[in-house]
Amino acid sequence: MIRLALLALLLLCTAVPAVAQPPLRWGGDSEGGAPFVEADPADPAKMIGFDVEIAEHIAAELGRPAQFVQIAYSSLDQSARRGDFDIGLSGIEDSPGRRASVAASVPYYEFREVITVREGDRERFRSLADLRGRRVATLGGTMAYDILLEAEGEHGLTAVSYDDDVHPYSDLLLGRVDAVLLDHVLAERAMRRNTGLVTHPEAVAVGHYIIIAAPERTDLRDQVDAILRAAMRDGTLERIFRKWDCWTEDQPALYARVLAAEGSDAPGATGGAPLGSVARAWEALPRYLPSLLSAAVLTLVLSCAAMLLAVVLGVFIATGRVYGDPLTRAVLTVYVEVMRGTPVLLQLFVIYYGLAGMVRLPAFIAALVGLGLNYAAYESEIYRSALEAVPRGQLEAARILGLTRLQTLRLVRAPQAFRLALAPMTNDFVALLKDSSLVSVLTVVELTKQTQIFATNIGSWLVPGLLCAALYLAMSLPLSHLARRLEDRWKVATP
Amino acid sequence: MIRLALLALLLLCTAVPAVAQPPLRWGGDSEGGAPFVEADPADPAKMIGFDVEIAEHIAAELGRPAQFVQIAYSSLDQSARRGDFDIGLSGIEDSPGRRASVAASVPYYEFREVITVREGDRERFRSLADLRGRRVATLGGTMAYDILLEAEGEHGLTAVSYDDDVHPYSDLLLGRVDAVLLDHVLAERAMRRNTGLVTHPEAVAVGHYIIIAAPERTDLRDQVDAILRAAMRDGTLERIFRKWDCWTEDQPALYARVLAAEGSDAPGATGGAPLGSVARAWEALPRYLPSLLSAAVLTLVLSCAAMLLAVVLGVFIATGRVYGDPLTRAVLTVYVEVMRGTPVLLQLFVIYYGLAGMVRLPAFIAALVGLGLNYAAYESEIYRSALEAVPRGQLEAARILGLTRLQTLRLVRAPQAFRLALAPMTNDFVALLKDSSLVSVLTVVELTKQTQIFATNIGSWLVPGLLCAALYLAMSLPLSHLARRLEDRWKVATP
Amino acid sequence: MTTTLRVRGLRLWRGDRQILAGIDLDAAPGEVVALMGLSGSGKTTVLRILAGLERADAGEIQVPKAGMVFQFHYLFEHLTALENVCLAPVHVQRQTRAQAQARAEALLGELGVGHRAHALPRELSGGEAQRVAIARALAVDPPLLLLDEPTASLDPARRNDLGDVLKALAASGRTLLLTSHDDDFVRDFASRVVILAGGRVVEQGDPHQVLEHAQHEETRELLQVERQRKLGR
Amino acid sequence: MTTTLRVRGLRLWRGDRQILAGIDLDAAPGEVVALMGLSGSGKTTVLRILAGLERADAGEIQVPKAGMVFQFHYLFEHLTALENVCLAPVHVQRQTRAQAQARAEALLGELGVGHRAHALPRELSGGEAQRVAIARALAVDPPLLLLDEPTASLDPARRNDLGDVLKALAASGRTLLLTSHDDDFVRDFASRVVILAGGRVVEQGDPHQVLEHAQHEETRELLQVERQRKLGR
Ligand SMILES: Nc1ncnc2c1ncn2[C@@H]1O[C@H](COP(=O)(O)OP(=O)(O)OP(=O)(O)O)[C@@H](O)[C@H]1O
Ligand SMILES: Nc1ncnc2c1ncn2[C@@H]1O[C@H](COP(=O)(O)OP(=O)(O)OP(=O)(O)O)[C@@H](O)[C@H]1O
Ligand SMILES: [Mg+2]
Ligand SMILES: [Mg+2]
Repeated sequence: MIRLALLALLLLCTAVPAVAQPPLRWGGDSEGGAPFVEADPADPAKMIGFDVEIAEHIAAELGRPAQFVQIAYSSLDQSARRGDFDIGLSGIEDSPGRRASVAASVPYYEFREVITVREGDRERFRSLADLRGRRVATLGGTMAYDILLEAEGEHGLTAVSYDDDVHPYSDLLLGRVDAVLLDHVLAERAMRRNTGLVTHPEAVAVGHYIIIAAPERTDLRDQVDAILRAAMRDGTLERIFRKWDCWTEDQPALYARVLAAEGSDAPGATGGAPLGSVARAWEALPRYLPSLLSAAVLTLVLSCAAMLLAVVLGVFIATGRVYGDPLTRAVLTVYVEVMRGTPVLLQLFVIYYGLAGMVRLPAFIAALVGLGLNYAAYESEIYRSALEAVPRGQLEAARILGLTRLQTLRLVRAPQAFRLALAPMTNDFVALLKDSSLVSVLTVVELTKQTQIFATNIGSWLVPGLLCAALYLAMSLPLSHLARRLEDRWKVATP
Repeated sequence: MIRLALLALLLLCTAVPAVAQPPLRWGGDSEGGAPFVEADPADPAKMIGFDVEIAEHIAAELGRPAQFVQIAYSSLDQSARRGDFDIGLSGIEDSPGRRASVAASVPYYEFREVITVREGDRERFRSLADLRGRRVATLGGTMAYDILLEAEGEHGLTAVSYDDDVHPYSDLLLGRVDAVLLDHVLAERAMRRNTGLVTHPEAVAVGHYIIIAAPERTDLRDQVDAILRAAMRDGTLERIFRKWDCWTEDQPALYARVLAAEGSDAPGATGGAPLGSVARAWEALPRYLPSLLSAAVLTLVLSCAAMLLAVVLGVFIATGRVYGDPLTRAVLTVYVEVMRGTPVLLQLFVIYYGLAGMVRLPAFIAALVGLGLNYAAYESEIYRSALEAVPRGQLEAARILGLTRLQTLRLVRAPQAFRLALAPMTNDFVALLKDSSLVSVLTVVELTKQTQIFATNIGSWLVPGLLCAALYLAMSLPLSHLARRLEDRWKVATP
Repeated sequence: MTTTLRVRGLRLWRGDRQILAGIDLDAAPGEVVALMGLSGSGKTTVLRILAGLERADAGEIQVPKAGMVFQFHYLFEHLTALENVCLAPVHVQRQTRAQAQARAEALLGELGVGHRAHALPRELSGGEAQRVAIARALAVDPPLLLLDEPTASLDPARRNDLGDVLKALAASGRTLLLTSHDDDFVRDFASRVVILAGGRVVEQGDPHQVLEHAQHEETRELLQVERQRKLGR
Repeated sequence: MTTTLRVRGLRLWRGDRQILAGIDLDAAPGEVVALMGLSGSGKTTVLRILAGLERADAGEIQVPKAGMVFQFHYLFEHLTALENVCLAPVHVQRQTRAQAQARAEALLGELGVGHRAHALPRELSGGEAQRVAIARALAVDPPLLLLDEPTASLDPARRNDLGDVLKALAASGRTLLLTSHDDDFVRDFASRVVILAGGRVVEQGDPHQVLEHAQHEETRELLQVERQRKLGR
C-alpha cells in the first residue's frame, strides 16, 4: 500500500511545475533540426539554430535566462495553451487559425512554398497544375498542406501528408510521391541531404514564421513584438539569418511592413476561440467526409457482425454454464475468464499472426472473429447472470407443465432474462463500436483510424474529433433508443 | 447494403494472394537503406543494395523472376511464417531463436558489433566496461541489444533500444546517449551521415547475416544454401560485397567454414517451435519484470480508483434517472448517451488538453477522471436497469412501512439490484483493466505501454505478450472469483 | 365516535372497466371492519388506495398512517424473517436493534413462527410467510392496519390465534380493516362487515346480522351457494 | 382398485429439522384426496416431491405424470392469462393454436375469469390469478393433478364452482390430490382426507368421519379451536 501511495504521489508531483527563479522557458522541436533548432554536434547539451538565437536574444532583452523546452512540433499550440512554456518558436507558421487560438507575435521571417521534384521530372512538373493525377507530399498541419488540399479540387492531384519533413523527400526519391511542396527553408535542407532532387525556385505562396505564447499572455506577446521590431531595426535579425544562411531579399520588405504597421492593430491580436483552425477544418471536411463515412460504415458492419457472433456464442456459452455438466461448465468458465481477462489486442494478434500457420484469415474476418470471440465472453456472463435471476417458480411452473429444458429456456427463461440483460448488452454494443477501433492494428481502416488520418492531415484534432464523436454517437443513439423502447415495453410486464 | 457487401468483398479479396507465374517473392525493408536494400535514387522503382543483388542472383539461379516485397524489419520473421514472401534478406541476423522459428540459410556475411561514440569521448569510452552508468543505444531485436542487456548486469550501463538505426546516432550527437553499439555496416553508414562521431574498430562480438524462409520451406532453404555456397566458391558474393564496399577480410574465413560444414547438419536446421526467441526473452525478463510489475500496479491502482469513481457516480446517475424529476432525468440521459456514445480517447484528450485552459490536471488524475466519468455512464445504465428490475411489491412493502425513498433505496432496492448488477459490473471492471491502457496517450505508462516497450526492446511480442496477458489475468481472476462467490451467496436468497 | 378512516365517493377506472363506482367507508378506533366481496370486486384495490399505493380517479379520503399486510406477503427477499420484522422499527422508529429484536421475536412467537425467525422468505411455507408479514406490519404498530386476506394460508388453529391478536389490537384503540373470503372468521372476529359489489358498498353492519340475513341481492349472491350448501347439509 | 399414486416411507430433512418422517399415501383414479395439517406441517413439500420438484431423502414413490397448481400461482409474468393457459397445450401437446385457445377460453370462462383472458398476471386480482393458474394446470389434463391451497384466495361462490369442476374431473377418472385449510370445502368436495402432523400421516378416511370424530390428538389440535368456537356459538 505504501508503495502504491508513493507511486501515486510521484505521479502527482511530476506534474506540478517547480517555481524558482523565472527563466524564459521557450518551446521548440529539436527534431525539426537545423537551421531552426537542433542540438550542437560539438556539444549536444547546447541547442543551435536561428530560432535558438532569436529566443536567446529575446530572453536577454527581457533580462531572464533562456531555458529550452522540447515540444513536438504538432503539439506546440496545445502546449502553449497548457502553459508548458512561455514562448514558442520553431519555424511556426502564421495562420488565422493559430492567431485565433494562441497569442501570436508579428512575423519575423518570410518563406516561400516551393515545389521539389526528382531531377528527371524537372521539366515535367513545374507547377501544381502539372501534377494532375499525381501524389504530392508535404508536412501535415502546414500552410503547404492547405494549399495542396485546395489543389486537389483545382488541379486533380492527391495530397499526401507526413508527420515529419524527412520522409516526404525520401518517398519522393522512392517514387512513392511525385513532388513535395514545403517551405524553401525545409526544401533547401532536404536538397543538401539528398541527391537526385531539384527544387523550383518559384514561390507557390509565401508565409511567415511567428512566435507564440499562451492566449492570455498578450503582455508577453507585446514585449516580444517590441523586441522583434527593435531587432528588425537594428539588424540583429538580419545578422542571425545571415549566419544561418537563410537571409533572403524578401525579409527587408517584410520588416518594412511590420515596422510600418507598428501601433496599428496587429492582425488577430484580439485572441479568442480557435475559429480559424475550425474554419480551415470545415473547409477540408468535404474532401474527407466520404472516407470518414465509409469508415463509419465499415465500423458499423464490423461491430454488428462481431456483436451478432458474440450474442450467438454468448447464448451458447451461458446455456452451457447454466445447464451443462461440470466439465462443460469448467471449460466454458476458463474460456470466459481467459478471453475476458486478457487484452483483445493480443487476441487479435494471435488470430491474425499466431494462427497464420494454420489458417490465413483475411484481416476483416480476423477482426470480426477476434472481437466476436472476445465479446462473447462478456455477453455470456451477462446472460448467465440474467438467466440465473429468473425466479425459480417460473421454471418450476414450466417444468410441471411438461416443457422440455430447451422449451423452458426459449419460451420462459430467455424472454424474462433478456429484459434484465438488455441494458448491459446495449452498453457492450455501444462499447464495441468504439472498441472495434483496435482492429486498425490488423490494417483495417475503421472510423477512428480514418479520423486520425484526417486529423494528422489537417493538423488539428478539433473538427475531426468532434466529427468522429458525432458519427459514433449517430451509430449508438438509435441503438440506445431502441433498447430503451424495448425496456419500456417490458416494464409493463414487471410484477 | 450492396455497398456494404462490396466493401466486405473488397476486404476479403485484398487478402487472397494472386496465383500466376511464380516469381521469387523476396522480402526486405527498404527503409533499412543502403547498403542492404534501398530505392535507387536514379530510378526509385528499382531497389539497389547488396541484399538486392544476392536476392536477384538466387532468383536467377532458380530460374524465376525476382519480385520485391516491402516488409518492416521487425516483422520479417512473422511475415516469413505467414508466407508473405518466399525468402527474406535485409541484413537479417543469425540467432538460435530465429533458426528455431523460421527456416534459416547458411550465413552469407560476417559482421562485427562495434562501439560508436562522440569524438570528444574517443579516449574515455573504448569498451562496454568504460560505459558504466552511461546510456548505450542500439536497434531493438538485434544481437547488439542482447549484448547490451548482458552488459547492463555486468558493466552497469543502461541499454536503450530504438526502432530504427538512425536515431541511435542522432541521439548520440544530441547527448541523449553516450554510445551506440551496432554492426559495422550500420556504423559505417552512420559515420558517413554524421560528423562528430567516431567508431572503435575493435569488435565487441561477431555475427552473421542469413536468409530466411517459412519454417516448412526447408526445400527452398536448401536450394538457397546450395546457391549461396556456389556463390561463395565462384566469387559472386565477393564481387557483390566489394561493389558495395562491404568486403572485409572476415568473409573468406566465414566462407571457408560454411563450405567445410557442407553436408554436415547446419546448426538448427531442424526448425520447430520458436524456443530460441522465447529463451532470449526469458533471459531478458528479470531486467524487465520490475518495471512490468510496477506498471501493473499502476494499472490496478488507476483501474480501481477509476472504477470507484464510476461506481459512485454511476449510483448517483442511476438514482437520478430513476427518482429524479423530468429535467434531471433528461440531463442525465444526455450525459449517459454522450459519454457512452463517444470514444473515451477523445474524452481523455478533452480533459487533459481541452480543459488545460481552466484547470491543468496532472496526467494520472486526468486519466482517472476521464476513465471514471466515462465508465460512470456505463455503470449507471446497469444500475438503472437493475433498480428497475426489483419487483414492485418489494418497494411497496418498504413504502408502507414508512421507509423514506433513500432508506428504501439503501436497504431494499439497492441490495436486491446489486445482485443483478454484479455480473455486468464485473465485466466492466475487467474491461476497464484493459481499457486503462488508453491513458498511455496522456503519457501515463501502464501495463500495456510497458509491455510494448519490453517487446520493442527484445524485438519479440511472444513472451511480453504472454506475460502481459498473465498479469492482466492475475488482476481480473481474483475479481471474477470474488464476484462469483458473492453471486453464489445471494443465489440462496433468490425466490 | 372519533372517525379514524373516512372515505367518500371513491371511484377508479382500469382502462374502460370501472372497478370502484363510488365507495363510502368509515372506521373508528376499536373497530375490526371486514371487507367482503367476490374475487375481483376491488377489495385489494380499496386497501391499496387507502395505503397510498394507488391513486383513485375521484373521491375524498381521510386516512391516518396505515400499515398493510399484502395478499402476497412481499417479504424482503434478501432479509431473514426476523430482519424483515425489525427493519422498520430500527430505521423508521429509531428503536435500538436489541429493543426491536426482542419485540420482533415476541411477535413471531405469538403468531407461531418464532422457530423460523432466521429463515429467508424463500425457506418459509405459505402460512409461515403470511404470518411473518403480519408480524412485520404489527411491529410498527400503526393506528390503522390494513390486512389483505390475512387468513388465506392459515389453518383453523392459526386463524383463531390471529383473530385473537387482531381483537386485542382493536381493543387497544387501533383501527383494523381487513378483507376476507372466510365468513366464519368474519363472523367470529369482525365488529362490522362491509359488502362490496359492482364497485359499491351494497350492505354493511354486524357480521352475524349481515351474513345470516343478507338484505341485498349481491350479498346473497356472494354467500348464496355457501348457504344453499349449508342448508342442504 | 388401480392405484395411481403410491408413496411409502417418505422422509425429508431441511438442515437438522425433519420435515417428513415417513409418509405413506395412496390415491386412485376418481378420488379427490385432501391433505390437511397445520401450517408448516409439510403439505406443500409432499406435493413438490410428488411433482418431481424436490427430492426426498428416503422413500418409495410411484407417481404418474402430474400437473400442479402452486400455492403462489407462478403464472408466467411475460404472458397474458390466455397465453399462460395455451403454452403447454401448444408446445407440449402440439395442439393447434386455435384448438388450444378455444379450450383455454372455455376453461377460463368456467372458472369465472374469461373476461380477464388478455390481462397480464400483474393485472389480475389474487383470486383471478389463482383461477388462471388452475386453468393452466387443467388445460394439459394430466392423470394426476396436485393442487396446493387452490381455495385460498377464492370467495365462497368461486370456491364451490371450483369444487364442482374438481368433482367432475375426478368422475372422469383423474386422480386429485389437494391441500386445504378449509374444512368446509374438504367436507363438501373431498372423497378422502389425510391429516399430516409431525411429518407423519396421523389419520385418514372419509372427511365427515375424520373431521367430526377425529381419533387422533393431532387432528383434534388442528381443528380444536375451530370446534370449540363452533360449539361455543
Ligand atoms: N394493474 C391492473 N390493471 C388492470 N386491471 C387490474 C389491475 N389490478 C387489478 N385489476 C383488476 O381490478 C379488479 C379488482 O382487483 P382487486 O385486486 O381489487 O380484486 P379483489 O377484490 O382483491 O379480488 P381477490 O379477492 O381475487 O383478491 C380485478 O378485476 C382485477 O383484474
Ligand atoms: N427451502 C427451505 N429451506 C428450509 N426450510 C424449508 C424450506 N422450504 C420449506 N421449509 C420448511 O419446511 C416446513 C414445511 O413447509 P411446507 O411448505 O411444506 O409447509 P406447508 O404444510 O405447505 O405449510 P403452509 O400451510 O403454511 O403452506 C416449513 O416449516 C418450512 O419452513
Ligand atoms: Mg385481493
Ligand atoms: Mg404450503
